[in-house]
Amino acid sequence: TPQSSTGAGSSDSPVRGGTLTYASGDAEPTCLDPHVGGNYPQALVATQYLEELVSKNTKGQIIPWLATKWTESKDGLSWDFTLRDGVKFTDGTPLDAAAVKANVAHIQDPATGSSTGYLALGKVASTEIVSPRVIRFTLSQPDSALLESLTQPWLAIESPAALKRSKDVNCAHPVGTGPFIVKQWKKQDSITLVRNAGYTSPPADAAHHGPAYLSKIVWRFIPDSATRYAALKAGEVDVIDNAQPDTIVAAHKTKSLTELNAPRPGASNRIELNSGKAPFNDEKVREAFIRAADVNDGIKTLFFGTAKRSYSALSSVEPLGYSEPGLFGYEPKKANELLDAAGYTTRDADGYRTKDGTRLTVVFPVSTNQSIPAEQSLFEQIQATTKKVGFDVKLEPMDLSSWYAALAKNDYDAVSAPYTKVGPDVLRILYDSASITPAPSGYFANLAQVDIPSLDATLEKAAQVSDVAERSALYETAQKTILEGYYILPLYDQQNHYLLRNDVVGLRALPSVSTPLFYDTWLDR
Amino acid sequence: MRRAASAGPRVALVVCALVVLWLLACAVAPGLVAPGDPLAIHPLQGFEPPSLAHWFGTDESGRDVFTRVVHGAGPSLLIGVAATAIGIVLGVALGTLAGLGPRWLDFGTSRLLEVLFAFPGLLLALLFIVIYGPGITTSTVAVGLATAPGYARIVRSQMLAVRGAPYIEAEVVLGRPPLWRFRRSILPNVAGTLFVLVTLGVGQSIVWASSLSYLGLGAKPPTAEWGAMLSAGRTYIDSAWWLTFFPGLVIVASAAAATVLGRTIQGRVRGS
Amino acid sequence: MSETTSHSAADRASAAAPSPALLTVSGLSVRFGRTAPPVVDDVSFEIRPGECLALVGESGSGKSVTARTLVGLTGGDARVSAESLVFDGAPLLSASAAAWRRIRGARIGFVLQDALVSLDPLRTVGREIDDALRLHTRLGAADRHRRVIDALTDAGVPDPALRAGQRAGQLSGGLRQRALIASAVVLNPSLVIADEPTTALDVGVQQQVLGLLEKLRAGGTGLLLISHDLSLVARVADRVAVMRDGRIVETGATEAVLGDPQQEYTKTLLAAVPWSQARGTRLTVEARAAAETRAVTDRDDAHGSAALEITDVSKAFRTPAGTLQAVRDVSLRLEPGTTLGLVGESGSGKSTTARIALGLLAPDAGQVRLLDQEWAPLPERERRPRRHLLGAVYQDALSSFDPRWSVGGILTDALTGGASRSIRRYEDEVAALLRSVGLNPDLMRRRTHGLSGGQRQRVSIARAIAPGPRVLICDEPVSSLDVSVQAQVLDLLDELQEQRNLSYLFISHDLGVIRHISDRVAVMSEGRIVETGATETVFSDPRHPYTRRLLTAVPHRRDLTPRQS
Amino acid sequence: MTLGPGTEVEAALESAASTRRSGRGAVRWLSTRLAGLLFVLWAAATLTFFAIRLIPGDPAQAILGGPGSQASAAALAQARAEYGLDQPLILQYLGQLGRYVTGDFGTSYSLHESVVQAIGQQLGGTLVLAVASLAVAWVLALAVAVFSVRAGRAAWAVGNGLEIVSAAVPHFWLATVLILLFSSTLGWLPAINVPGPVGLVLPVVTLAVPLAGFLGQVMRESLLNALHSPFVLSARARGESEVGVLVRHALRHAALPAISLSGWAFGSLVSGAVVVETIFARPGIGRTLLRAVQERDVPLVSGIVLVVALAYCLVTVASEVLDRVADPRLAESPR
Ligand SMILES: Nc1ncnc2c1ncn2[C@@H]1O[C@H](COP(=O)(O)OP(=O)(O)OP(=O)(O)O)[C@@H](O)[C@H]1O
Ligand SMILES: Nc1ncnc2c1ncn2[C@@H]1O[C@H](COP(=O)(O)OP(=O)(O)OP(=O)(O)O)[C@@H](O)[C@H]1O
Ligand SMILES: [Mg+2]
Ligand SMILES: [Mg+2]
Repeated sequence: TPQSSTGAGSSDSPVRGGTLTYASGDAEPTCLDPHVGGNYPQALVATQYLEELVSKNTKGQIIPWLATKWTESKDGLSWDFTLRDGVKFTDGTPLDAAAVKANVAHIQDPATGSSTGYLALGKVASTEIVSPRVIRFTLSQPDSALLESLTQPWLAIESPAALKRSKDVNCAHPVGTGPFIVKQWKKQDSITLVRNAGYTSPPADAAHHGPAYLSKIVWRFIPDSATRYAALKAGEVDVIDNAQPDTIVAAHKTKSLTELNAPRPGASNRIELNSGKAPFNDEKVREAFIRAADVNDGIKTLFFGTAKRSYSALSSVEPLGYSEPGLFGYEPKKANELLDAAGYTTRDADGYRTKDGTRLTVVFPVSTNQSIPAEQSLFEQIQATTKKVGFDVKLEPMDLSSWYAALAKNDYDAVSAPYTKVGPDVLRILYDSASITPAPSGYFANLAQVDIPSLDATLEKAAQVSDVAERSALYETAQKTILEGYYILPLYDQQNHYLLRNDVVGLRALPSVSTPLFYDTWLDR
Repeated sequence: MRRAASAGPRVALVVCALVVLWLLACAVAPGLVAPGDPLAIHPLQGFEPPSLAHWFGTDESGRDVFTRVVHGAGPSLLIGVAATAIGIVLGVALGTLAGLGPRWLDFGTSRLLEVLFAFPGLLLALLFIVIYGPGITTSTVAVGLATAPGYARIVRSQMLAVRGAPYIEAEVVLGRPPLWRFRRSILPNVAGTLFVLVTLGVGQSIVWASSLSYLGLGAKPPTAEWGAMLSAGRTYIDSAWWLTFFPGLVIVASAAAATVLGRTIQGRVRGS
Repeated sequence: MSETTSHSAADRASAAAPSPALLTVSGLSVRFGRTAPPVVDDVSFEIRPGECLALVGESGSGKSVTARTLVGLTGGDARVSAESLVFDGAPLLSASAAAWRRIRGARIGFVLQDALVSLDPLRTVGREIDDALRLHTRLGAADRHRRVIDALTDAGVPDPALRAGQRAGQLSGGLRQRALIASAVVLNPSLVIADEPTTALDVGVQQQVLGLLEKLRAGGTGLLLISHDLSLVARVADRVAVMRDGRIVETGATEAVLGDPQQEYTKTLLAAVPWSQARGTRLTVEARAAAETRAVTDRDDAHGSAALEITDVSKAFRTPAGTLQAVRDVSLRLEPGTTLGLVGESGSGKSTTARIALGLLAPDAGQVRLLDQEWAPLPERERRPRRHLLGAVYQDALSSFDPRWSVGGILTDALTGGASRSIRRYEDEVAALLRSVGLNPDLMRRRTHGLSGGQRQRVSIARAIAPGPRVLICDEPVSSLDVSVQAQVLDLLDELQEQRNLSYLFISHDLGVIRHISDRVAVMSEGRIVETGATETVFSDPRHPYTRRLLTAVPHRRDLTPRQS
Repeated sequence: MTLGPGTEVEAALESAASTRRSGRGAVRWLSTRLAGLLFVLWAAATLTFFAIRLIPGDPAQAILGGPGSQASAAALAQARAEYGLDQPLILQYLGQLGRYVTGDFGTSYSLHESVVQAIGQQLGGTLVLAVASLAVAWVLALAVAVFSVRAGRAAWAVGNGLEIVSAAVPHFWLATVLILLFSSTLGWLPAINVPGPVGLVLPVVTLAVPLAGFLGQVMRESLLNALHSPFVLSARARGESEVGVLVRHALRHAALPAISLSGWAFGSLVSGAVVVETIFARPGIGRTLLRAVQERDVPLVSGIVLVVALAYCLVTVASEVLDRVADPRLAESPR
């Protein structure tokens, strides 16, 4: 997969200046500070003006960014990060250990309302200023995922002075060390980012030094995919995200457009089967559902070859991902046998199986904000194919709030929920039995409601060991448990396709969470 | 009142009547018009352009668009009819209260209607759907609710007009009691207008409901409902125009045909 | 007004004789649509400068179409053909649109039939009149304004500067009619076509408008006057053309045609004018042949119980402009088997009185007794059992019928007291009822909107008499009808009164009709009864000044007799 | 989104007619209108307040960053206390009314800024869109009406058909077709909001065409009536040309009912704006409203409802004033 665009026929020397227009199909963030909440739309835009302590290269290695050096203590409970010298936030505040400490405190402060960042720092007990340039993280338990977590935009380092402002002000104008500065946020329209002229801190794998080439980025929100693509074709915008499969194929045939495919890390896109209640508390029924769902042909047609079938709980960009295609073959005969065995032996007038008079119903809430149309169509196809063996799948499209509410009320049997996090530790968030208990707000991550003590232990252990071989063995065991228990039906990687005009040169997606970074980008006009 | 060439040439009327008949046939016996299964998927035959085998092409799941359009007539028209019915029933209830009740009731009801009018219809529908969750039933009720104030206004004014009409006064002179007048004269005369409103309203309700579907608030999959088909097909507008074109065409055609018929009937009613 | 009457017939004759024709029409035919029969059929006439030709005939005979054709505005899909159509020496048949526009307004002035709606309600009268000047002259704004004021002054509009700035809606009917005429004659056209310039006007206003036309003619303008009001024609026209079904059936000098009509149709028209006929005579020729002249008993001194008695009734309406006392202390007594005529100008409270008598309006004070029993104010519930004793006939018959009901349904309903509307069971009764009002029983299955005005009013009368009432209240029952149809309906009412011993409270603003049908008359003005008495007494010796004014304003009976030279 | 040519249009005409009927003096008229306006605002606030309580979902959660956040029980309780959500409903209601009176519309949960500020940013875009659409719809409707009335039977049928079809077109479908045609294929016009008037073209056309269909049907009928009325005949008899008849007489009459409909048209444009702003990625209160409802942003929804109701009332009053200017009969006749 090409992770960066080269630009056809580009001249060698980058052009300085120019305005690039980016059109995002993701929801407009409610806060530009990714500490608050912490979702992918925030990460997308924050990548342009905030930076992390470390980053990841395309080989999967952790590389320096704001921290030039880091050391882990023997027991794995203490980490020292040495900060880059001479870096200033765009409000003039210097980057030092105190600033990092303030950021960790900010993320861990309940008043901030951090969700993703808060979870990632779950094992950080305290921070300590060793010297102005060295900060020490003290952990409650060893955390093999710490470095990977720290590559994520949700743990970006912001100006401590700026964090002291009110939440609303900080949400509108977060201050970081990045190559661009948030200049103006016109709600429901666009965010204007301007070049940070004093920029000095590119990640280790950047292509150049000094300030960014672009003088301005207009970050627009265009929710309608057809409009977004039309605007790109017409040259009104230069880059779009969330490109629909058919337009990606069309773009391949269009000279002026290029694709940047950057699958998101963390979990794959999968359907989780709620094992916490009937009918999916019975493993036979789960397997029957999975065996009855014919998805390969659908993916081929619906995604026009832009998505590859996944047989893993993890994204294909995760080196520790484990695939088991044999478990997910389309075998309706076997599904029928399994259902017979599970006691769903009769069929009602509509052809659905019943047991003790109750229909084999699968309630499937679909978030229209999170599932792209092709995916919703795939669900419809699953609905159609599983119907043949007698499942009554009730697809219920709804807005995000209602969707969360339905999950919180345990009002679902199947659901598809994306989760992006760098590293296999995402499995612990998604399948640890502790994640079944909802937070007071109703939120919980273990939607399959997997409750296996041995799995909990394996994941916990994997998160602590730093030995590479042992770690990968543990994660393989864990994934096997999940896949063989038929808790999930993996579909494909979390799609993350960008389309750009040919004159946009040097755009790459950061290997951490696949957000595009416009630092090296210039316009060949 | 002079209406020159009235509703245009008769040809248009005949065409509209044919469209309506065809739609009714689709709604009542879709299996006869298009024998296929509207839900049968053929994943590998998706996105096929219109051909002899698939008149309107196939959709993303390889379902035959023509079959779906035909089978979609039932739910779509039902939404239109049911929403209009809800709107009309509410409208008649409110309008009758206001038009025939005592003055204070008229005053109160009229003010209420004024307030409802100040709410954009879509907002009423949105609130209702958010409260009760999306789906065919809720979006139908929502459209009905949103249209009710309009109907109520018309019913009220019709009631007032008929109540004050000279022929009602003539019935008083002949010694007919109030209930008799309401049953024999007022209601039947208002009903004529209502009938016209229904024809006009059905078409517009379909358009309304389809807009709700576009916002993701309409029918649930895999129901073959026009608005839902349209909004699903819109995504592929760049590569598969037929997914958008044909459902859009039937929506416009049915709404327009209903309007023409309604106007014709209205012309008859007024002309007499 | 003195000016108006000063013209003698001799003046007119001398003006008319030598000059060549201003307008010559010969063989004019108009039809609408390809196949329809002609609406105007082979019509020929001519008009000389200063001459007035009157075109008379019943409604729908083609008078207005003829007039519109003369200014090239027949309209729609009309097909016009003529042997010749010459105005002021120039043929009009082949005139281009631009040529027509140069003639219209400048050389032919056209005063439309519906004066009340012939001025743009959104523009000031001054601008409407100004249009003609703007289109046909090169005068500056100030000059044109002066001409507008002059025109209004000439038309007898008081306070012209003020009126010029007002819109039609702010003017009374008479002022509007005069403003309309002013807009048609502001450029001193040599021919003026006036289509029913006085219908819908109060008698007083009528007089003023006629004066204006007279004045024009005195200035040498040719005048085509269209009217179905024969007494008006008799006073104004030099020559008369009688039209029927699009053809001119009789034409000649006014004296000759009206004084000694040659054609049956003209005779019928003349006979139908109620003024000229005594109480008790039938107005239609056929009816007159059938019935003997009814003996007019002296009903003045009838005694005993009254059919309807209204005592000291008052009624006020609250309007945004304040309280309006519509009826003040009105007392009326209707003797059984007689007709009480209630007359008065528009807005004087006649209809309000009738509605109180019908129990549709509660009086503020006073009471009504029906056949010597209490009637109003009473709760409607108590009145309902005796409702069949009192019937009503309205001016606008059509709107008094439920539009969905057939004639038979309406009458069955009335016959059965609302119990049934199915014609089948009561077919014979309904047929008899229809025959009794002179209608063909075949009409039973027809809808009311398909009937002619006269037929509608007969159905309305049939409905009123169906429950067997003793008293009928007739509010302007003939006002919207043609003279000849009006005559038939009046005859019918007379006949029914005779057969069924009905008592009528008969409301009209037409003194001729009132005089013809009433035994006694009550004159109403500004909500009061100002005079009451036996018909002939009131008409020959009016006591109250208002009654006198009312009577002097109307054209006189003698107008219909041939003029002496 | 718009509703039936025979239903809402007629209802709107009817309501205009009822205000016409009560033709009174200017001062009294204005004061009744203002009292009515206050009533409508109060009722709209009340209705919204209670309707929003029916929406499932915890407002405290919406305050704390929406349902995806992992707010603690303490934080939820604190948010409830802070926003007064723990008080009895009636007190909350009265408190809110009180704050409205002082011009305090609260803070949006989802936008983290004051509702007044949020609406202030969005209102302009929607107003420009609505006003431009109304104007274009007017011109289109008038053009089609004049064309179809003047140019004979066939033109009549064409005009009639155009109007009926355009009134039956869903906004989002029209928008899609326009984007496909003029933006994707021809590349003439931008599909998204760009600075300057070109960015307005497609959204305005999308909103204006269906509206023009409705207005056109009404205008054509009144134009026809005006052209067949006696005063036009008498204008012709005065030598007025056909153009003169149109310009000086008929058009004004044709415009009257359409003016009366402006209030209704505005309401339907706001509904349409929800869809159009989403498709064309324009900032505006339509799109904000959709989002606010979906995110259970109570203060923002209430604020928008009030502003829209106020705007609707003002447009209605303005259209009545305009009506009185165009038709001076209304101002004076003590009928
Ligand atoms: N534009 C038209 N199209 C078709 N028929 C018409 C048209 N104008 C008039 N007519 C018909 O022509 C006939 C003559 O009408 P016209 O108006 O000339 O009668 P009139 O003698 O003026 O009657 P009135 O005394 O009632 O004014 C009527 O039958 C009428 O229906
Ligand atoms: N319901 C009402 N409300 C207010 N004013 C009314 C009402 N009915 C009648 N009037 C007024 O009362 C007065 C008398 O009206 P009425 O209808 O009795 O007159 P009329 O003599 O029958 O006149 P016309 O000859 O025009 O029929 C008029 O000024 C009228 O405007
Ligand atoms: Mg006439
Ligand atoms: Mg009257």
